[in-house]
Amino acid sequence: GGDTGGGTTASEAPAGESEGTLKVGLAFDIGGRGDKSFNDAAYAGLEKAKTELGAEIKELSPASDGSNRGDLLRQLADAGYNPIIGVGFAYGEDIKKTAEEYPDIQFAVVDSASNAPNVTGLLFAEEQGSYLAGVAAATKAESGHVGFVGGVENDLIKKFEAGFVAGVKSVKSDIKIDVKYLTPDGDFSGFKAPDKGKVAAEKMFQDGADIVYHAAGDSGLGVFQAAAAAKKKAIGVDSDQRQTVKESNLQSVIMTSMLKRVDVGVFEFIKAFQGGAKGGTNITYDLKVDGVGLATTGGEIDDIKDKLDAAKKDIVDGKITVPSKP
Amino acid sequence: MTRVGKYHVALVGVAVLLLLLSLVRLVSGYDDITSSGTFAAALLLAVPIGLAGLGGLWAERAGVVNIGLEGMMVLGTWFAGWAGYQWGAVAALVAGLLGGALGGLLHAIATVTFGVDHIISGVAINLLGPGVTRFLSEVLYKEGTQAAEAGAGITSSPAITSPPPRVSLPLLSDGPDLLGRLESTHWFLLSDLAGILRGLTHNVNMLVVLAVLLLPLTFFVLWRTAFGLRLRSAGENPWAAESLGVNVYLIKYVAVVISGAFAGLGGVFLVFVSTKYVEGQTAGRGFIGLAAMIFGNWRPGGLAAGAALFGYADGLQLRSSGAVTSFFLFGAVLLLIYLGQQVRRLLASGEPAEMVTRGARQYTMMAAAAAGMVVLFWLWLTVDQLPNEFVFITPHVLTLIVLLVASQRLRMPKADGVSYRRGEQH
Amino acid sequence: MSSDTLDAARPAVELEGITKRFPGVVANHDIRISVRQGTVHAIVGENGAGKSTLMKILYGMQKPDEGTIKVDGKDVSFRSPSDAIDAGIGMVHQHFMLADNFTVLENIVLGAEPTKAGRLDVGAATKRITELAAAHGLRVDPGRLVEDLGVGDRQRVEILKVLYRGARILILDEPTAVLVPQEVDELFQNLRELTAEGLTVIFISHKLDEVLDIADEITVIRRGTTVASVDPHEVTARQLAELMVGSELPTPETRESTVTDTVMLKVSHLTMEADGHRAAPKGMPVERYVDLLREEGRRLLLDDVSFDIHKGEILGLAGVEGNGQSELIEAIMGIRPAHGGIALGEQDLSGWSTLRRREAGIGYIPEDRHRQGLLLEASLWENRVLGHQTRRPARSGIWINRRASRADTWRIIEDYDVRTPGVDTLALALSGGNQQKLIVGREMSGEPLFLIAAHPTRGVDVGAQAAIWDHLREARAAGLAVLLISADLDELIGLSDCIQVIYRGRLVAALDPSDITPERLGGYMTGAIAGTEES
Amino acid sequence: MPAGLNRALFTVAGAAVAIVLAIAICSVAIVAAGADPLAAFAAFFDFGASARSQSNGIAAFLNRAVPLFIAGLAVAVGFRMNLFNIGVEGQYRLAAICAAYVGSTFTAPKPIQITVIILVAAVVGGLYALIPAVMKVTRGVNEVIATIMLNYIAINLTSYLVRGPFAGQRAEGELTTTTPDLPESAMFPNLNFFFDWFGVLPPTRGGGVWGFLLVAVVLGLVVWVVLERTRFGFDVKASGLNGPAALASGVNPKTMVIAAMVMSGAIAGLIGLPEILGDRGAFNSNFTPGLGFLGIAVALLGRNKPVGIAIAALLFAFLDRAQGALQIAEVPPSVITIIQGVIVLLVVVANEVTNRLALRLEERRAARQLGRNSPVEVGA
Ligand SMILES: Nc1ncnc2c1ncn2[C@@H]1O[C@H](COP(=O)(O)OP(=O)(O)OP(=O)(O)O)[C@@H](O)[C@H]1O
Ligand SMILES: Nc1ncnc2c1ncn2[C@@H]1O[C@H](COP(=O)(O)OP(=O)(O)OP(=O)(O)O)[C@@H](O)[C@H]1O
Ligand SMILES: [Mg+2]
Ligand SMILES: [Mg+2]
Repeated sequence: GGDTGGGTTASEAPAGESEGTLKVGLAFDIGGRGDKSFNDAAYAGLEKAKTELGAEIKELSPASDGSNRGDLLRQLADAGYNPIIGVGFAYGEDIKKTAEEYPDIQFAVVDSASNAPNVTGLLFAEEQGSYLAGVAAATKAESGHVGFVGGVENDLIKKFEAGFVAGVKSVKSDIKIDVKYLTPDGDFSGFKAPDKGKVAAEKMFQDGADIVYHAAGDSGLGVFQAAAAAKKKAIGVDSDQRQTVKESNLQSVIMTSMLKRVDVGVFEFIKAFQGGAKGGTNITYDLKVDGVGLATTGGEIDDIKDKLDAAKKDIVDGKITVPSKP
Repeated sequence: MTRVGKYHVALVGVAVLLLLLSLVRLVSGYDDITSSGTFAAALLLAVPIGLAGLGGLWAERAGVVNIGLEGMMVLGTWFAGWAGYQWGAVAALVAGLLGGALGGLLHAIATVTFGVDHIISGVAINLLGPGVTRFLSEVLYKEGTQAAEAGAGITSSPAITSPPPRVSLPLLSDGPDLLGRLESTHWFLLSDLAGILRGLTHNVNMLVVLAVLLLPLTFFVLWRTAFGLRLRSAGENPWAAESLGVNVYLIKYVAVVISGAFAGLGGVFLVFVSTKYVEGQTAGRGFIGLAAMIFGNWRPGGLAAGAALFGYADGLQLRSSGAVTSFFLFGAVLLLIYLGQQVRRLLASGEPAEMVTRGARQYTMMAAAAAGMVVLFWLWLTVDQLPNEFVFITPHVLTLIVLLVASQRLRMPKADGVSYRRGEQH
Repeated sequence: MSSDTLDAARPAVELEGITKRFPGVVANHDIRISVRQGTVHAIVGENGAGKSTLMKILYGMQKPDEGTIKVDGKDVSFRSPSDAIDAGIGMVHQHFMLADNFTVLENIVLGAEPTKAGRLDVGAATKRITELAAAHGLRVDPGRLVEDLGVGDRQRVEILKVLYRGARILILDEPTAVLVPQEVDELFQNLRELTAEGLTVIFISHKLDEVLDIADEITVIRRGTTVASVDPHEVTARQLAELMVGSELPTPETRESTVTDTVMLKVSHLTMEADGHRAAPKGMPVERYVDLLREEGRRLLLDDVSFDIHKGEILGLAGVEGNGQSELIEAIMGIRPAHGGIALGEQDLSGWSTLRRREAGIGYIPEDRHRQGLLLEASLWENRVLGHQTRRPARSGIWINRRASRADTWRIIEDYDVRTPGVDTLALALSGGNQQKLIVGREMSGEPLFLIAAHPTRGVDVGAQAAIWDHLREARAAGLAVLLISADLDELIGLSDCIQVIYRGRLVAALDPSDITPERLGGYMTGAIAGTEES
Repeated sequence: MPAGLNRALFTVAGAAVAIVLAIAICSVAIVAAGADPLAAFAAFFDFGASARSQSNGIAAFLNRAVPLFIAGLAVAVGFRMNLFNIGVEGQYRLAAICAAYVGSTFTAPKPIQITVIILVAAVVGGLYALIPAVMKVTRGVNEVIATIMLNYIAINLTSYLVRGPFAGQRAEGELTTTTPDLPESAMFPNLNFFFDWFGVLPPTRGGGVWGFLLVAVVLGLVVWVVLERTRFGFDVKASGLNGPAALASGVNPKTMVIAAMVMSGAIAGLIGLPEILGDRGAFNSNFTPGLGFLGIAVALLGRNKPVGIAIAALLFAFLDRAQGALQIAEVPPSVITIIQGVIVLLVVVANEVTNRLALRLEERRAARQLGRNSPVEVGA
């Protein structure tokens, strides 16, 4: 195990000189490009690299069972792409193997730690962003009752839960938090089940919750619907969902969204690579570098901006350490 | 048993079930066991399963096993999403129906015209459904298309433009909402009844009403009309049907296409609930529908019960994972009732001669039931939160248990799954 | 049936130059038949002669390659049975065409349902069926499930199906194969009434006595073509048979007794419950347990059945189908559990598996060869292995000995005159008679001590029939004990050394075949003659 | 025997026609998608320009085929006697996690360690398949529905085990849940020396060409021998072709259901091992799902015979391998699933048609040899 567990942040990424044409390969997680979420955010970063850095890009989606992640990486490597980025923590293991096979190529993996000298781990402090979401929810929830709907009960989503719960409790320790996961780890249908998201959120709203935060992919749509029906609020995830969700009746229930700037991570990595950076470290996109944060579209959290900024400052300054496990 | 007898037994069964649910709610304190919210969720989750099951019923009553329901349902979701975002709910309904029917047509061509094994064809359709829809998404929803502008992605369509209307029962579950008030009093039995009724009548999607109506409609068509008789004859003895001038091929085609349309309708329903097509949203409901149909002994009523079981268990665990442990108590009480009945019978027939012929088997059964009861009761007392994985499988485990208890009374159409060729005797 | 009405009648059906080819077989070749209205017209011919094919053509189930069909003088061309039904033709098939899970009513109205406002009009249908049944003396209960009916009732349902559609021309393809003489008489009575009303009947049977009894005219078909048209008053059964096959008629008589004193099979107190088998409590004798069951009023499929079969003896078991014969066979074979004792020689078999019983020396010619006797989609040599997979020559160790099995299959093919191109041919490519000969050869090849022969010649033509009888007799002479079950009472009387009659699961009479007529035997079988034991 | 040869020839011809038709149908789809079908089909054969990418492609192709083949075998054993073991999916996942966990708890010499792991997998798979078998035999529960339910149960059970009792150590920042790593002695040696023999670069890919391929080949042979040559195989075939006849011939249907189901489950247990022992070295949440369902398609395509299943598995794997190549050629990669589905459908249709033709021919031949086709000339 080449775990180097570095704790540097993006701002410290080393710089160097560029070399020849830049050919960037990127392998998506299941769902692939066009998922309006995680994969698309990564692609946005890649596209930015194309326009701003003049990179030649190639992006591949895996088979629906995800059995060929490693093969995609190798196909990109064999086709001369360097660097190569794997999107999603599921790539961790395959990136490690491929990186060992192709020591001359630089790799990056989103959501997983560096595990080889030529692998950069692009990590996101989802718990920090979720903490802010928790603060916002707890402050806005008059009933003293909020909820969290997770798509799949895996460690990634649990980071969201942990941060959210910590954020809520930081405002009011006796506040009631409902937590529900739609499917267990390994069954990814929880990210694609709006009906289940709706039922779970409906229950929370019926029990008196005012705001429900979701980290449930497409199932979040159901959470928004439940919020709209109950005339309550919801918090989106990953991208600014008040903008990406097209239904106008749902837009208005999205109080804010926890942003996870995978696009920034991908772009910064490519840029750093062009500058000559080498892997072996993790780059954590946290509050400090605005790798995570809250969206302000709609202006619904403008009134508690001070409180949020204070919480953010405490985290950045290290006064608060947000747990990443519930 | 006569028809009246069966009807009465069913009524008594439902009453006992209600009583038990109410008791368990009181004892455990989980109001969600009979809350209107749970039953509304159960209805929402049961409808697509029930529609898939109805699809299975139509096909299998005509002698064609349809394991391809899942694939047809996927086609239904995609086409509903595609038409829905452009032309609204009615178009979504029609397109989803047609999409599913297309899958059914393919199945009919393979199984009826070419005599391909039904399971094989179904498996192929289950491969094709997701493949074709993914392909269509990749072509029609790719970046730069108009659809993508409207919010489509490879894994989802834009939202459908006009969601279907919802209805409530006036007075009782709307407006003054008498049922809702009764429910919130948490009285024994009365509130439970009110909760159930309100859950099934409050703010219900029009498609739910339609779907529920399809059950009696199916019963009427299959068991009360000439067409239904012919259709079922194709599943019981197609050779006899053909020899009486029934066009068995045509009947099978119609049945399987309708079957696909029902599965597609299940898909439409999913799309209506989420207001858009989401890749993978069927999540195996086609298979569950098939299970519900077998569970229901190839009959609409039983099928509805099977779908309701799945919907209820799923709805309950989504709303209140803790309440699921109460079913240990539920099971224990059921076993107690069973034991009580057995003991009463034993005591009633005092003759030793009777006892002898009962044999050891019965005592073993009773002992097992007693042991099971104790274990369940103990579990109920000690476990207060099951790991989520175990909560998720509640409906599946329940189905297995019910099948174990009831399976020997199941009766499938005699020529179900048989490759029928005109003019060839079996 | 008076001859003056016959003469006046005009042809109801005329078949002209009908030719039908199947891949490799010419089933019908230039067939010409004219059936006059209001008569019973019999068609006879050996198996595979093309009778059923011809009838299926007339009923629109198959299209002729050549030839014309005229019904009531008009040229017709049927595309499906419904066209034929419209033309007033109805057919009762060689095998029952009934949906077991449907009621009698549903079976009858299927395809011609009366409807009222979209609904199936059950009331009207019931009325019509009851009227029809009363008019033709065919008792049925329209509400009953067909699976609960006996063969006689089913036959009546089949006929009602045809009458319900208003058929004026009835085709009956071997309707009597499964009926006892009394039921046959009843059927014939019905047919006579029908013809008297002006209906026309085309009747197919292998039982030539019956044919001579009922027919007004007979057409003989051999190898797909009409060879003769005869008047039943002018021929004997023997002549008719010779016309069919062109050879002398065999008789099923056993010549001299070979019965020995050694008991080969001993069946004692065999009892089977209708609603699932429950083992008797330990230590309780079977007789007492059976008494208990009777006291409880349980329905018994086999009720205290006891008999012995000696070495070299053929025991005939007579009975109307559904009286426990199948259950008896399955109990002896160990396919269904039963109470009581079964001993082969000195060995007690009860509790043994089917396989062990077979290995101990029981052979089994099943009543339905397609259901229990053959793997239709497997080769002949594999069918030779079936039931002998644990014995030489089919087995060596855990392996199937393919070479030896093949060789032994060739032996059977030669010894039993199975007409086949080779041992790798699939069983379904053989005609029924040849399939049956293969089964007989297979069951004999294990050198069994005891053989169950259930309807060994059912649906088999006269030539093959004689060959099978010969084989049974030879084996009997060599000491084989045989339990013979047959619906063909001539066969039963001719072959058996002793006849037992089974009625409602009980053995009700033991008869001596040398002084019994089929009619009297039928009396015992139907319970018309009470079970006085004579020997 | 010409009869058998005839049948085989027909089958092959039918399959060829079906594949050509499938390709034609998919070409239409590709054209409709605005891509070039020729480019698409070139992509299937495009294993990259460099020697290394070619050997990687071959390894990816073979490594995909191995589990598919085993899955096909598992399904086929049941199908042979009309037992629809839809539960292969659950059986292999549960077996894989148990085997991976047990294998990680001890260290022994390679042959022993690997054998133990294989045995554990087979036993767990077999036992899990025993449940529906017993339910069918004792209570007559339809095995299709029982195995579908058991699939859901197994999938949830594995995800409980992998994050609960069987969870292993993870590197910091690693989010994939996993069982403990297997010791080196558990890893199955790869077959990369083959490439050396032919003077080709060995694949760099993960574990190279998985050595489990050999186990699969042996398994295929064993299954073939058992099904085609032994008494047990005969009983299976007889039960499948005609249940009542098998019963009357002394085959105990209950034993057969249990035996066939357990054998099917035991084989299913091995499906996950190539991946675990060849590459991953643990069971984790990236473990390939869905092979059980694909196995059904593969078995059907291969007509439930080992050789056919091998060909079908290779075909599926060949198509699956092109996932990346198609995207590089700007063709929607979902055409792979479409081709697979269409081929399964068309091949079975072709099977039916050719079967019928072959039977007809055989009947005709039988009739000709017996001279039954000449009607006698007799005057009326
Ligand atoms: N569907 C078919 N396909 C091929 N050959 C057939 C078909 N039906 C019948 N035959 C052939 O036609 C011949 C005539 O068969 P048919 O069933 O008409 O005989 P049959 O006279 O009714 O015999 P049986 O007395 O046994 O009923 C048979 O030898 C058979 O080989
Ligand atoms: N539907 C069919 N399709 C193909 N072949 C058939 C069909 N029906 C009958 N045959 C052929 O007819 C022949 C005999 O048919 P059947 O089973 O009716 O035997 P049978 O008339 O009882 O035999 P036999 O003439 O030897 O007494 C066989 O060669 C069989 O292949
Ligand atoms: Mg015949
Ligand atoms: Mg016939």
